Amino acid sequence: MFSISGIFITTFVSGLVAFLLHHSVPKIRDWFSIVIMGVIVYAVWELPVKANLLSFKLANYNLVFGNTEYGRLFALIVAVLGFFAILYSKDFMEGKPRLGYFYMAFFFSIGGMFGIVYSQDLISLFFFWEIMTWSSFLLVIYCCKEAQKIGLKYFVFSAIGAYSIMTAMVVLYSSIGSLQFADVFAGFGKMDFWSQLLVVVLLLMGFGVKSATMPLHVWAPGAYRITPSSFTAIFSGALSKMGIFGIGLTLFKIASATGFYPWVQEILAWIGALTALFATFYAVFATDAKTLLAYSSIGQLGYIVTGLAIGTPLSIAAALFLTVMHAIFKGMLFLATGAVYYRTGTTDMTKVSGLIRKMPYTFLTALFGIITVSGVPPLAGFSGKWMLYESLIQSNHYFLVVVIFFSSTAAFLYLYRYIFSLFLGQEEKETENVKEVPWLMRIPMLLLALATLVFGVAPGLLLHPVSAAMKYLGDFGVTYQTSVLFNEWGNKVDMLTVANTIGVVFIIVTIIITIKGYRSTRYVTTKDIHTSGEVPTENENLTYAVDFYKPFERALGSVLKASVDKIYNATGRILEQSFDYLRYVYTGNGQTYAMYVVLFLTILVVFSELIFGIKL
Amino acid sequence: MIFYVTSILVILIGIYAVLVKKNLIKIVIGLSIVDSGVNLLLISIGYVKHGTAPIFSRPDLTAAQMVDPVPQALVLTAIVIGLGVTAVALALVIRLYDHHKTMDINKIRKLKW
Amino acid sequence: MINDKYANKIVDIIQNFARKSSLWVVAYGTGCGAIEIPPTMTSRYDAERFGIRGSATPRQADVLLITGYLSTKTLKRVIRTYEQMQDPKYVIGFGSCTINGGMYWDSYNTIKALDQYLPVDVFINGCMPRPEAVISGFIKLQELIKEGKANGAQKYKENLEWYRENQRKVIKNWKMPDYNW
Amino acid sequence: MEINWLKVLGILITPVIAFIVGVTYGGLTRIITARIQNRFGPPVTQNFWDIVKLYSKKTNIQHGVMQHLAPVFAITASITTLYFVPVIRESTVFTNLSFQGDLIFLLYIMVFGSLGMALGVGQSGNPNGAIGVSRGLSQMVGYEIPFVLAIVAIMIQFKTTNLNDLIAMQNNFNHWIIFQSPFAFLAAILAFLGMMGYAPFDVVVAPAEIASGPPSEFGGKYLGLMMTSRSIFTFAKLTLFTDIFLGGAGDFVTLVIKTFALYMIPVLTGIVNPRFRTEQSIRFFWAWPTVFGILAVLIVVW
Amino acid sequence: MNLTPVQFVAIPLFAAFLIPIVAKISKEAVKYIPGIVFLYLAYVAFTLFPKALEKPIVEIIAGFKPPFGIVLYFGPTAAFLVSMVMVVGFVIWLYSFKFIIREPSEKYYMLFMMLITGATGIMLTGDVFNLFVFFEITAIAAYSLTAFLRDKDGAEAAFKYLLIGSFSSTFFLLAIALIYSNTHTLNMADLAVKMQNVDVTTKLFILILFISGLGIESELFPLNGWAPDAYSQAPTPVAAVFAGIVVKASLYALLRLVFLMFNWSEVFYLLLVLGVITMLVGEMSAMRQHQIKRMLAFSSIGQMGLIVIAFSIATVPSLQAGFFQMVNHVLIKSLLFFSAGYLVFHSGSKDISALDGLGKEKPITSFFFAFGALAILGLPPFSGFWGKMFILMAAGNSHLLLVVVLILISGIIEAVYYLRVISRLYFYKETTKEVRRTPVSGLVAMGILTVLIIILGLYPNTILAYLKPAANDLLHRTEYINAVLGQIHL
Repeated sequence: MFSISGIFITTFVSGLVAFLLHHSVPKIRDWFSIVIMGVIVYAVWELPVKANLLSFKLANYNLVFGNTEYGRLFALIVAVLGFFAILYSKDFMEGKPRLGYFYMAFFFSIGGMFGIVYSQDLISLFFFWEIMTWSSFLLVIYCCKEAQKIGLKYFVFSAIGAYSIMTAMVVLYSSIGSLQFADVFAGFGKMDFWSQLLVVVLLLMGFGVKSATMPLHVWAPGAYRITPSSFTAIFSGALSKMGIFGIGLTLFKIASATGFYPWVQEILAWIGALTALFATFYAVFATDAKTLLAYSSIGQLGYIVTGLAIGTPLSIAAALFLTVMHAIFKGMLFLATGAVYYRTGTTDMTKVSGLIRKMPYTFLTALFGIITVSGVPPLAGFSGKWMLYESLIQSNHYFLVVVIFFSSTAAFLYLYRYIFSLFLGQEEKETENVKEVPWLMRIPMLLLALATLVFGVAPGLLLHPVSAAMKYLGDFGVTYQTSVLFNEWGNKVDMLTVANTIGVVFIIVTIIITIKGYRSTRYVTTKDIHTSGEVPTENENLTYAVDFYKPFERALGSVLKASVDKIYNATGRILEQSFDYLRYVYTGNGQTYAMYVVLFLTILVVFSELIFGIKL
Repeated sequence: MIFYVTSILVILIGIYAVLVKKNLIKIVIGLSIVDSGVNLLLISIGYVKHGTAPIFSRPDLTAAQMVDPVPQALVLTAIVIGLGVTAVALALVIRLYDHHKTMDINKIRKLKW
Repeated sequence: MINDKYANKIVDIIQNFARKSSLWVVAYGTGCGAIEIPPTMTSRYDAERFGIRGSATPRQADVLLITGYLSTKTLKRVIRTYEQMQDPKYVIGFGSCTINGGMYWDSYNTIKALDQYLPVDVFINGCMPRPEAVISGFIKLQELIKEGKANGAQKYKENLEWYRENQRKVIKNWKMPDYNW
Repeated sequence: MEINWLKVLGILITPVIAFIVGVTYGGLTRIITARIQNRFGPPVTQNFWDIVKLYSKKTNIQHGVMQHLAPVFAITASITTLYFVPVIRESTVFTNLSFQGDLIFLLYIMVFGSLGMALGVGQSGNPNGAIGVSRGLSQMVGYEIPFVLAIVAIMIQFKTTNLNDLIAMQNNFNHWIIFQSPFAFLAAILAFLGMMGYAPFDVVVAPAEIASGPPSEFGGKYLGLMMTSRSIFTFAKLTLFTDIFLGGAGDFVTLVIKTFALYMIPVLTGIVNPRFRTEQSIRFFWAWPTVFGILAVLIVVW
Repeated sequence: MNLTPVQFVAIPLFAAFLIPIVAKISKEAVKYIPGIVFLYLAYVAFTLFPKALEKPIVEIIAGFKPPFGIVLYFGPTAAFLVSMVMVVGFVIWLYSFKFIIREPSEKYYMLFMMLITGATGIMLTGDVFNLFVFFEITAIAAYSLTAFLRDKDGAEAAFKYLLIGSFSSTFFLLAIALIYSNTHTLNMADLAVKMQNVDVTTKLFILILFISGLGIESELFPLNGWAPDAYSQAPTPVAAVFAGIVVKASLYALLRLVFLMFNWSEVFYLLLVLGVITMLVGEMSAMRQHQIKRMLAFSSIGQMGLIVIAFSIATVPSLQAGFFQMVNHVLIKSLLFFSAGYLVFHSGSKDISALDGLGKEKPITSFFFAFGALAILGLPPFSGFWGKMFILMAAGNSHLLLVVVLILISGIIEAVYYLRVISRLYFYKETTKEVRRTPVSGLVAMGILTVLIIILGLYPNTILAYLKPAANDLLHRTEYINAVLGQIHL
């Protein structure tokens, strides 16, 4: 019943059907998509775990698809997040143009991701990788004219990534003769050193583009900002995880037998950590909420990359745990930002403020989101961070842990700014009539928020599939109980005790402070604040939103000025300019062309010895 | 040998005309000269000194005494083709002159880059 | 619930003692008297002995000190500051200007009698009152608080209409939000 | 499940003790400050009466639910931190829950309160408050580096992340980490200055600049709760530092001596110093304290 | 009637001469003649295909046995290419049906049929001089078609084409002269045998002449000055004909001659370098083009470079890949030219900047263009993906990693300029103009191509099975020689 081909066909065909429905009966288009996504979630859940579920020969290559525990983890992320996003899309996307196109690209990218996680050979992985790339590209350029440049950048970088993978595949195929995972894993060790190194570097580069690892991240902020929020949740939550998926495969299934493996690990870990650090800095100074979240995503993915690169059982567990968590909380945050956009029409943090009383549910989601991102207990972000730090310390990466910790602390800055600028602060007149978003948009957000709480109290629930996935990656075992985390020195954190303590204290104190002086406590508006006796007028701007972290910026000084983006842009410009000069070869004069012909002939004749080795 | 040298010279003269002359008609003439040069070369390949036409007009003729008939056939075809090309070229030149009112190839450079 | 009355009384005594021994002054220097505050607070006279401390915002303050003459323009700000303070709150009129206008008795733009606009608990005489006088004024206030008699805020609440009328008379562009008790 | 009533007792009274000690320390601080400034100073109970007065305010205002909950977040964090720090070494009553958590957990739970406070401040809508939060968070980024370096150095050196293990290893005077790893202590104590927020690192509350910053819209019971939380938190932090660097305490007298000695470092520094600007403060932490931290780690590694 | 390969040459030629006569009677009827011809010939091609796979069909014209007579060689390669030409020709005819509205349309169809005659002749003939003749037929038809619109630019483009084309034929003829003077034979199979005895210098000179001559029509880099002009100024279906038929035919001729006579590794190396340069120059020049058809022309040059690379690697998989990419290029570039034709037609300007907002105005045509663009970038599940993949894998197997990288880089450049056009079509301007329809015949033509692209993309095995014999046929000359001359041991 639930076969892999079934999942593929359902996804891709419903993409087309949704497109057609949009042009015939647009009313049922949304519900159709929701139902289909629901079915797909169920199918992914029920799909048996088996390494070879479907294989056939296409174009001289054996294509194999199978469901591994590792792939299943990612497939579930994609499916569940996809379901939530599509549930959210119904109201969010209502009335926007080109909805058929939107749904089609949406389903195609989801299908592409399924293909990636289920593929058991590099050809089909690459095949679906490209499908995912172009369909997500279509969604990046979906909105407007401004998106075009960003989309192009996204595509170019994706292409660079994909083509690195392709080159690696070419090298692998020429030395192993097969691209099935089983053969590649087995045959990789027999290749010569330089090919091995080349393949590993190319693969990491290719997957690193999708996981927005510096210095290949420059596409991400723009692309995340410009896509419709319901897809950005997927984009950041699931699509970027495909890079992580690939890095995991590369490190543990392909490269682990090589001699340079520790070096690769070390360098990659540092790249991840520096990604986290710089992305956090950029996030702190972003003014657009979605740009901020985009940089935050880059940073979080940096942690995951570091975790994977370290390669101890605990760090892998941390990385995979954070992978799931990142999908959840970045999904939440992007959905919440989308909700703000839905009601106010902007995500510029200097323009919106004080939405908490108008959009309490959205605020709640955002609050849970930022607590999870920041890794503060008792929500689930903590468990992941804890495991990451412990594993880093115990594998003697002293300075790495400091860098990670530092960026994690700096993350508080942008997280606070995010929630402060959008939801807290002055209630402005422009947002007077803002209402909470419809229920269909609230439900996904709130469910995700609930998940962070559940996994926070009982990280073991999530560690169960994670450790199963780790079994696929290698002989990694990690100790855990439903709510207790252990590090490799045997120290532990009991999340249940923590949650209980925090919960009990919090509730008791809340009750006390609410009852005490309940009647005498009154609510005043945010205009009624201490302003040295002055009465603020309606138009007076009392929100502190511009240059929020100016002192920090001054403290950082010139660190911020370094930008790879500028280098890339300059390179692009110079290349394009030189291409422009190149085409002046075609002068438009027939005689010149004829001259080229004669010259070509002459050169061949004159240099015949050089070219053919025969003297004429 | 003289045939070869002459024909190559003719070809080179034609190419010179095509590459250097600015007038469209001269270029077309150049093309024709090149054609003629090539035809000359072809003919001279099949030429046998003091040979006769490749027809068994006398019973004592052997194949060695006749010139090679194949190049002649080729040249016939080539001449026809050359004629066709020249015709098309001249037609185009007329058309170009209609549009541009000039015969200078340097001034007919709207399509470039 | 043995004896509500006594229990309340004990609580009242403790609360009043606490209020008395912790007087946070919102620093609002209206007139020339503000210059007397620094010596009062610093080492020579050290008002902190009595639990008197400055506070930056009216939200946390207990005492509003009107240090000297009060122009009509400043009055509006003072009223707002006073209304932003949390109950129980006290006003100390500082110097003769707050009592009868002092040397500004015929000025067109200062107010003459502060207690027409705000409920003053304690007036401190002098032009200027020396720090000793200021401290004695505070001690007087503390005594009143201890006895539960410093109920200026209560008075203000009850006679709000009257105070408002007076305030509106002097303040021309009255654009104040309503004070919802 | 068998309930250890001694533990329950400890859980109930530890916050009370912490509060009393914290409040008393606060009073003492004010007296000491006054004496240094050639004043008499308030009575030692002054902070206590301040808090009682704040609780007994007749009216309170709030700008919304987050402001209402902000002090609750703060005190939750303080009390939870306290529970996970062993107050008295090897005592059943006063080790509370410290076996259930470790140092990294403590690092994070300590932020919980600040985060909650920051949210409340945000909702109060006062720009001064937001500026204060911005400064506070920036400064936190500053002092977190040396602190983490110090903690990492210690964790690597003793191969544990649990405080009880750390204390157990410092069973003798000359095993105290302050002597074993002096650079870690230096880094940590400099970070501690920033954490406590006394001058020269008091950019957050800076009363004359930004009207006391974050708490500027808090009054009455909310401010009272915040002050309570601060007292408890001070004690918790002091105990934590004592546990890490001074070998913990076997009884309350030792605890009080050690914590008071530690406490005096920021207080005395604060009295004699003016205020940094935020960026100066951040840069200060990134200069020498970080170098000390790196030295500490390097020494451990070799 | 007996189905023989000669029909591929004879019937179009016949049709070409029939058309002016029929035009006297009915102008409408003329339009249908090419369609019928293509349908019939496609039928013939597909019927003969399996036979050709079993054993190459060698047809002797006028009863002279080779090497004296003229032969038509219908091997797997030729069968494959001819079938491709017939299918594409049919689609192009379908598209022209409503597109060529300019009179005299019968001349268009006549020239078109002439061109097809020449192209199939090039693919089938086993005689070098015949090759030349067919080559010239193709060329003259192509010059005329370029100038078919009788406008200023068309004439200019056609003249340049003619100028360079004449060089091409001159070189070719010179080469034939040299060959004949040295071997006294013109049969290609016979030549392959006899050329071995010719001294190496002469051989080299012949080779150089061939490469220069045929390279001009195959759009190799320094020789392709005519291509952008001709593509952009010829009527749209003609551009598709150039990209899909003329260029492919001449490339086939070049490859056939090289594989038969000059089987040296240096030649392939030279071709590889030329291919890479052509590809890069083509793609780079296309980047900043202002006119859409010119951009497509340069893209076409780039694609030809890619195909030349594939062939010059000269292994069975690489030839297979080259053929596959040929098919891709024919299908996709025709689709792009077709859709661009209507877009240009409706926007009234050849400039890319005039395309803003046409996505709304002409949804279906724009969709086809976008589809083609995605396909030509080598994105799955379109056929371009497999073509590129096969070439890369083949290059990798021959350890040409640098070539792989360069191909991929050119792919990125390609992406940039194609996606810019898509952006312009859909996102630059929100027009509210009403939808303007494209004629059904055009849509059907594009639809057929689209379906073929998808089918090949999802299931490349469809034609892959036929490509291997084709590759073998081209790569191993022994079979060719044996088939034509009987068993001769080299």
